[in-house]
Amino acid sequence: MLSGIYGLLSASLFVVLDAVDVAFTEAAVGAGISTILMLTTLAITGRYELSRPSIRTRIGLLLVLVIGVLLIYGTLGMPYFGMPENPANGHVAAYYLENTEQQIGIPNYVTAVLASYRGFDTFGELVVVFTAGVAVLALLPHSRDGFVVDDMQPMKHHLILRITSKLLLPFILLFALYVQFHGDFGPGGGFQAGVIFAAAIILYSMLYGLENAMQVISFPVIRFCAALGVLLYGSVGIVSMLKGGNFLDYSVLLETPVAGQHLGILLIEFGVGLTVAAVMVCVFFTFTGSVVSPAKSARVVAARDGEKTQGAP
Amino acid sequence: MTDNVLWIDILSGILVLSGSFFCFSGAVGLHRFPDFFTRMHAASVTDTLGAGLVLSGLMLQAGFSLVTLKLLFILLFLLITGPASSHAMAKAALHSGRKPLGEHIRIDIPAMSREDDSSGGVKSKP
Amino acid sequence: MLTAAVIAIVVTMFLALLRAMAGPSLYDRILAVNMFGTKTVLFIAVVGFLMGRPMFLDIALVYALMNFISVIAILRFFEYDKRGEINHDR
Amino acid sequence: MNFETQWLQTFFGLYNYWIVVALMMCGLFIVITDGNLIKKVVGLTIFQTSVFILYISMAKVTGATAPIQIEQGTAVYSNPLPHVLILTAIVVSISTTAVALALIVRIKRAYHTVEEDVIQRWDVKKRRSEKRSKPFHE
Repeated sequence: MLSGIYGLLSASLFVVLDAVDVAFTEAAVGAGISTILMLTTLAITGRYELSRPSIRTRIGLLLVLVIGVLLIYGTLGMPYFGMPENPANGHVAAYYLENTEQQIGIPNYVTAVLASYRGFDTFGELVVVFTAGVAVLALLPHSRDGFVVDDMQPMKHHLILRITSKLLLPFILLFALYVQFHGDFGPGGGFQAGVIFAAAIILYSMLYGLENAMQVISFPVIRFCAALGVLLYGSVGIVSMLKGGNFLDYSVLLETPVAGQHLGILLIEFGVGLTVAAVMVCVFFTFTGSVVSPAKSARVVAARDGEKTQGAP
Repeated sequence: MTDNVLWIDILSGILVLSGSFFCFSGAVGLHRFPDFFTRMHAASVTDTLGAGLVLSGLMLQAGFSLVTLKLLFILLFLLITGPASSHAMAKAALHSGRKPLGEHIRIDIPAMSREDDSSGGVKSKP
Repeated sequence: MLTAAVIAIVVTMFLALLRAMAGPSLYDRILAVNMFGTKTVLFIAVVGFLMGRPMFLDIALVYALMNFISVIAILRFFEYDKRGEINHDR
Repeated sequence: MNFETQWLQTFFGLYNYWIVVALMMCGLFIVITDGNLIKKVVGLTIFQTSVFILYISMAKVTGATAPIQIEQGTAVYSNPLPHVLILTAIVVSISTTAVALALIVRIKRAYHTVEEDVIQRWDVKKRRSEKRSKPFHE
């Protein structure tokens, strides 16, 4: 019905377009986590769908074509692709490119803009991620310290996969840490590292079952970490205010502005990584926890059908 | 000195080109072969071989640096995960009741492992 | 030379994509997706060299990792789904 | 400059937007025609990706390199600002997708289906029966 190939393709497009940081994120998110979440939902809801009346398709096609032609007509007034003097490349972007070296002192411009110049935006995004995690927890049932684990069978018969993955896991975690702390210099940073870390835990829990994964990293700890990351980010901002700067102005954190920026970026990237990883793992656990076993599902369906046949006459 | 560099360039060129040729032949195999198991045999074997060749060609070009190390990691990772995932796929397909084409293939559990071995050992012809 | 390699890899990716769309069975699709992922790893590595900034191999590494994980995920959830298929039959 | 070269110039100047438009329309098409809620979410994801590509392609400067400083010498870099926006947007989009999927799981629990029209039919039926039974209760 669908495949995760889409995320792979769009990420390689981003590499060609020079957006290495974005490609990194898209590779981790689009190809990994979102595919896994979709698949889990499919496992819950079933793969089959009804066929639609074709009139609806035709009307939709017509509408889409009209809008598409209008949009293409609209693009005729847009600036050409790849020109340096395009309006998008003026204004603040040029300022960032010029001043990052003296003001922030890290080579990765994307991280500099993300964590320092636009730190407040990123804080907002992080809060959105956190809120989404809370919303998923609120929507799907779970008991206070974990679930009544009604997990599907871990992949017991895939012995080779289990051994291989166990071999790879420490390296994946190490790689996540590398991405986390190397984000100032190369592509990477808190968002990407968080997703990779989460992917490692998801891999473990897919192969060894939810219960085992929860023994490694328990559910209250995950929720605590999710909140802790946001708290860390916010408190860096508060501390910089107490030290006499603006909210999230790291220059005042240490003696020299550049050192302060380094510390600030390190701390908030850590906060971002913590929250993103925790929210992703938490969402996955909640989803997998609500996959009911075939037997139970069959019971539910049987009960429903019984209800129907009773109600019909 | 320059002679050495030239030789390394030529060698890495040969490796990269032959690697991409194997990739391509794998893709052709993926299209031309009749059923899932033959396709998998084309795809997985050439995947591992092609990736290995291309990456080692790039490694020769990178010289001795962090880039080489990263390439080495990618190569190791692919070498470990590629066969493991194709093994898992073949196993899942076999368990789902799909049978390889052919007249006298007995499907039982020991035969399954032999099946995997033989598909790993034989080189595909493009 | 690198350009030739890139072209070959792109053609390979395209063929794998076709197989993923045409693939008669689920397993053909998974196989094609897996192949596509490996080729993407190679593509990113070679393009990095082609553009003269080969520092971006981290992305390729992440890619290899995510490809592996998503193949496992697909296998896991669809094997499960097969066993539970009775429920969804319409 | 004759007509053909002008056309070609337009094409190579704007093809990125056209790709974006095509993708966007694919997403929109799925969202409005498909009744399966999961497919609707997939459509939304495609729509989102088209917006990502729009931003990233606007940031591209021909001949420039990725916005990570090169040790020696100067270079032209692509615009880092859209990259930042999209980087966070991707992570936010996965979170919102997760919320949407959680809602779908709840809907599946409540209605035992994820087909939009079936759900609507159920709702209508329920409302009718409620209406019918109301005076009865009063």
